[in-house]
Amino acid sequence: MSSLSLDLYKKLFLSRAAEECIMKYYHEDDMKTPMHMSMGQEFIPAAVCQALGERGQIFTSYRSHAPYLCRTDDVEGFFGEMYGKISGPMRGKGGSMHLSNPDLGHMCASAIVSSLIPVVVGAAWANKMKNTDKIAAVFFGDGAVDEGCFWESMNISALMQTPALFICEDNGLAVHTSKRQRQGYKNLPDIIRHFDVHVITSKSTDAEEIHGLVKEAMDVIDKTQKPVFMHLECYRYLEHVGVYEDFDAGYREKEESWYDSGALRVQRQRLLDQGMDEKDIVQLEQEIETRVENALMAAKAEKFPEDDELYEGVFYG
Amino acid sequence: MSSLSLDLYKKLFLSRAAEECIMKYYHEDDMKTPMHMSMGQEFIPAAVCQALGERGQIFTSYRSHAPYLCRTDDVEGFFGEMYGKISGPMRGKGGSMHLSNPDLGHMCASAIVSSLIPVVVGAAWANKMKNTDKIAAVFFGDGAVDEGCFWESMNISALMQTPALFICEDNGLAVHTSKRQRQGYKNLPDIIRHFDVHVITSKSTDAEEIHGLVKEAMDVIDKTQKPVFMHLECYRYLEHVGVYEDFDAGYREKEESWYDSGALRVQRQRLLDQGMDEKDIVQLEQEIETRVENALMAAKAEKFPEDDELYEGVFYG
Amino acid sequence: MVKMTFQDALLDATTLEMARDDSVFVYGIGAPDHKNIFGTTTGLVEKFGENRCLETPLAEDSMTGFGLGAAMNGMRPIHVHIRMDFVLLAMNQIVNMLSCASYGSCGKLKAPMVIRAIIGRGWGQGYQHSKTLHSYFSHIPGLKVVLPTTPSDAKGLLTSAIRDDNPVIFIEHRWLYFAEEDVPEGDFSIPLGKGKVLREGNDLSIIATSWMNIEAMEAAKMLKEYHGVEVEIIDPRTIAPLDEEIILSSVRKTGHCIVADNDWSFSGFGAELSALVAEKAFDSLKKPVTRIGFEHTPCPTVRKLENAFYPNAKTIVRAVEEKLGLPKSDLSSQDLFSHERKFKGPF
Amino acid sequence: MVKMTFQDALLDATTLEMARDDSVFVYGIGAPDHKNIFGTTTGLVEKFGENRCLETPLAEDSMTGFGLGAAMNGMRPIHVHIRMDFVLLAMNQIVNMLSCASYGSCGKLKAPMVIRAIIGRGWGQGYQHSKTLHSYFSHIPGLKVVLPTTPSDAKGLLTSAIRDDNPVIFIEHRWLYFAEEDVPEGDFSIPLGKGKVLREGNDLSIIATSWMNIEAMEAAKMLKEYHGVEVEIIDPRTIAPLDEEIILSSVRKTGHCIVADNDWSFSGFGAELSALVAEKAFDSLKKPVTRIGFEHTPCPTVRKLENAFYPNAKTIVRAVEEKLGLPKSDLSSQDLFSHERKFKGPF
Ligand SMILES: Cc1ncc(C[n+]2csc(CCOP(=O)(O)OP(=O)(O)O)c2C)c(N)n1
Ligand SMILES: Cc1ncc(C[n+]2csc(CCOP(=O)(O)OP(=O)(O)O)c2C)c(N)n1
Ligand SMILES: [Mg+2]
Ligand SMILES: [Mg+2]
Repeated sequence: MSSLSLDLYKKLFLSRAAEECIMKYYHEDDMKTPMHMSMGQEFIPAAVCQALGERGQIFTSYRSHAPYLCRTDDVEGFFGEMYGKISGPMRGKGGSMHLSNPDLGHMCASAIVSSLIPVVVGAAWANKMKNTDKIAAVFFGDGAVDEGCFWESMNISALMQTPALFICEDNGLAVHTSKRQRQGYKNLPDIIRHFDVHVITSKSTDAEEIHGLVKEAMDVIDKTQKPVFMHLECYRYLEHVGVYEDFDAGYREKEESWYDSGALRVQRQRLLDQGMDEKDIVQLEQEIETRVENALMAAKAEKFPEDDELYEGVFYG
Repeated sequence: MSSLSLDLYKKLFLSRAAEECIMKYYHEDDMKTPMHMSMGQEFIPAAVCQALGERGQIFTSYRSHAPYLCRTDDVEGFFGEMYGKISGPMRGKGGSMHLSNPDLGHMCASAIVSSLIPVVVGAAWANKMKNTDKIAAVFFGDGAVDEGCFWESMNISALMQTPALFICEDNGLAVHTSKRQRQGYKNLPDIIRHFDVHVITSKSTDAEEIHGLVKEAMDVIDKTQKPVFMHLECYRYLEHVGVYEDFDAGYREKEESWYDSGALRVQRQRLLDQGMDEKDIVQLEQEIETRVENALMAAKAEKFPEDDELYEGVFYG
Repeated sequence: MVKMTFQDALLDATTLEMARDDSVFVYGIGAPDHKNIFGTTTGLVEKFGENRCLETPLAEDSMTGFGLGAAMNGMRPIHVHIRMDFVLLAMNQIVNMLSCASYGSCGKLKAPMVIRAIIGRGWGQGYQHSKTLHSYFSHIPGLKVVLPTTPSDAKGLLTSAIRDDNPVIFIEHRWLYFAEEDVPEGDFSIPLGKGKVLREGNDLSIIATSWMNIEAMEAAKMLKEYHGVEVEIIDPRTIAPLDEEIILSSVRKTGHCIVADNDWSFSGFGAELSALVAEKAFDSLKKPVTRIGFEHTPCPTVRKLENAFYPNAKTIVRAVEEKLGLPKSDLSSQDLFSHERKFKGPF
Repeated sequence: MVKMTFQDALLDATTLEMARDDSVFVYGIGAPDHKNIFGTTTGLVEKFGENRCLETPLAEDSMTGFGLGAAMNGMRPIHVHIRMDFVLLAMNQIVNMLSCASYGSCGKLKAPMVIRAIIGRGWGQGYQHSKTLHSYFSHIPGLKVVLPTTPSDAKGLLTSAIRDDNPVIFIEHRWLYFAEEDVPEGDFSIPLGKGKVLREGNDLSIIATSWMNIEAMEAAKMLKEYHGVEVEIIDPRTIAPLDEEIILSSVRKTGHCIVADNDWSFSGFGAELSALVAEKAFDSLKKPVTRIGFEHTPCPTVRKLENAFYPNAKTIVRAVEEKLGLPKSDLSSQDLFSHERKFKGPF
């Protein structure tokens, strides 16, 4: 069995297990932070973070559970932040929408749609100027591309050849609004191809396939310093914000095909096909689940920040 | 000789004569308003305003001398505004950058690049809702398309099918900066074609040819209510702001071909070819020049607004 | 009169105006979806059709310009933003364009547009979902700015805002949405530019905006209970144009003033209120004006720090006690408002 | 010391910092063109190369985000805007992103970015090219805001702004560009957050920002000449963080205060100054604070109305006369500053 396959599965399972744990405890109302769940979309951050490894500087939207966990593996800090405790990387000041842990490669998150897209252009440009091997990558949705700053950023990045990785997680929805209600064009990647940007698209939910595409993107970046735009289709399992399904709200149908081709299922089958024992997989899963549950419990038990921390970090240093 | 040809020539000549008159008197420093001259680009507003006629609701940038004169024929008000006198349509409050005369179809101008593009989307939408026969048209430059709101507006207009006329006067420059230094793509119209917008392009300086294209645009709007994006190449004769040439500044070459194919020359020749007498043309030209010079002199002689007008119009009504 | 919540009152005003004038329309991200902007746009699509309650792309800047253009051509747009923070994307259109559309045409064009922006707090909003920013708009000539506190005011002022021929920024605190009171039925408007005495008293004037009026009312109860002090509470409601007279006459009567603005204090609207009172009621003031506002930091997410960030009724009680030289009362038994217990009244 | 104009001083500071620290770079619309932002970026391309003095597309919003990203990754960007009005396009990046980049990473990331914005007037700028808006920035925690008045301050404060690890909004009035004085050569910095006594006097304190300091200095001369009155002029220079002490001690000494802010008064930074003084120097004030600012209208284009729009030295003289109960002096022979003496348009 390939270590890549296993690593990807670990990331996928970790994200899923962490969010299932949130679903289990959220009703207690101790995690007072609005949850935008990654569930269903984990294969994209898992693949991206796996491929970028230590080179990745990750910038995300409010929908950042999976990117955070896949990049940092910091389940303990993650739950610390969900509970607003001092064990969170931001000591509770950020919560679910603002995960930031630059030391571990998850730079920051923004709850203003599309606002980190230009930031990553600048971050990538600095990497180019400073000749680092870092790759700045930003996750955003199909709603973010409606905003002018997405287009400005495509132009700037193409013009300046800033080696940024733009990852559009296209789940077809902005909150409850479909692309059809928001977009006056048919095919976004076809438009972006007119910019001096390398474009990669996929409809696959196979993390390993996406991983290969990210490796292609990294190759382009390393060889040409060209920005890369990845348009990746996916499906949001739950409501926009919150831990429940909301198919009864009527704004969309539940599409079973996305569950049938779910990345966890695909990747687990791959491990089996590669000869891994079912019981080893189960054991691995249990270990992860235990780790997640322990991290959540530890966060519950942690301290809140002192009131005088309010003023810490307003100015740097 | 066709009345269209003559009308176009009158508009072209009026704009040119008015700006030449500005050049003649500007040094006196009584027109205290920054002049962004239309010189060299007049064929576009002349054609657009001729074609739209009374149906046209014109929105412009600070570079609006020719659009204003071609739409309103109001030379007297024009110079009133240049001199900041009460005979200006804005009684001096607007100056060269803010010409507005909604009663005569020149709605308003904005000195913030690209900022009227979305406004015209809304204006066109209102026309559609109210079933008027007005056509809202906005003039903007190749610099304006760098701004995010241009892209947002293309999307919104395509999505909502607002029957707006977008006129990009592409003179290749934003102040002193060429497109190459600002744009990370090769061909703008090819990109816009991906939106649900009708695209028309031209490199011609022949006002009559452009007039035909605008008629085509109007046809599309009338038949389909689809927005139309016209990309028209042109050449700025003078410095970005001010009344002089600045080829010595070194940021661009003087390109003689644009002068050889200058719209006034082309259109004058057309009148001759159509059998109009040289001396009738000269007489017409002299009449226009006299009218322009008289308007300027009248503006000089007019009153400034009273200080208490300062507060008029802050709120409507 | 009929009992209505604040959000019902907003919906009522909107529905009535849309029925009265078919140039009125509502649009914004989420306006017609099933959550209906906290229920303030419910039923509009069904009653008035898809062209009068519009979903939009995510493009706050251009959609503001869109409203301006529609307004210039005779429509009366209401643009809704579910968070004030998103309005920052539209500052160019609001400040450079909308505010001076009339001035910029020498009074010939009008821009009758309402921008509804929701402010608020709680439950992990954090520093990107908690801004108020009314001072930004009140600073700009040509804009009117309204912050209603009660359901009746919400209805009456929104009606006037929609009918006004000028741009109006209409700011709603989401915790107020659950307030309930008797609201006049049918056609009902309150003129913009008129403040309101929310509570009469002779000992001290509190000038409060938006949610801070609720905290002030709570504080007033405690102050009466513990000290027999009667504070007067003034809600300007419209901050631009501002009803100076109602503020100044209260301060002239009481000789004491506390400003409780629902925002950061420094360089905010609270500064305007404090400056106004000290400049124009100088001789009546027995003590300097006290300003109360948010702590001068970005808003943290965790509830504990959020509670430290926002001032509340206790903050006001303490400020009054200090100003009047009263001993500190024991407030430990006083329960502060928490939005988990939805808010009913006092209005 | 060497004689330098304000714009030379800005260029000097920039050049020295770029030489000292190769993470510093300048960018903005027109930064490297032959007009060089009024000569404040002259020679930077030649000295430091095209990657350190960059032209940009017209995209104020994203280019601000660009700077933030570069700053997070160790660069020190200086983003230049030839008009403050254009910064309104970037409010989202400044207020929602840049101001809280450090807070939003629990103090781990830093955003050492300078945003230079030119304000000013004259020669037909009109309502879309004349805004100041410093109150907007000073209102937001996490931003520093600087408005230098003299060439030395321009150099010293820009140096500090570039070296600061936080975002600094640096606001330059274009009429100041022609001011000339002796400026320290070489490495020279002035700490942010320290005000300056521009003129000493015992009779009245004028707290002025940016260009209004020049008008105040002119007024001081007239007041001395006509009335023998000695006003003290305080230039806060940095308005966030604000040097409260220098302001308060002046007012405590003189007992009188006029605030002359280079902006609209209502809800502006002038309100903060007025409120501050009245709140914290209450007992020293013999009369209420007077606020001077622009007329509360969009700025008209024609010179005559523009002159009525902007306050000037005479406005200040009249305010002082009124406050001190002095007769109105005959100012008809006094020539007001006119930028034509230095400056011929276009732009
Ligand atoms: C500038 C801005 N406008 C509006 C919102 C409100 N909002 C939050 S999430 C969201 C939808 C974004 O959709 P998309 O970019 O596709 O991301 P997804 O939630 O699907 O991951 C909206 C409109 C916001 N946060 N920021
Ligand atoms: C938002 C904004 N940014 C910058 C400027 C400064 N500026 C004035 S004109 C101009 C160039 C615009 O070029 P283009 O759109 O091509 O119009 P042209 O002048 O060529 O007609 C710039 C950058 C501005 N007015 N508005
Ligand atoms: Mg989406
Ligand atoms: Mg151009």
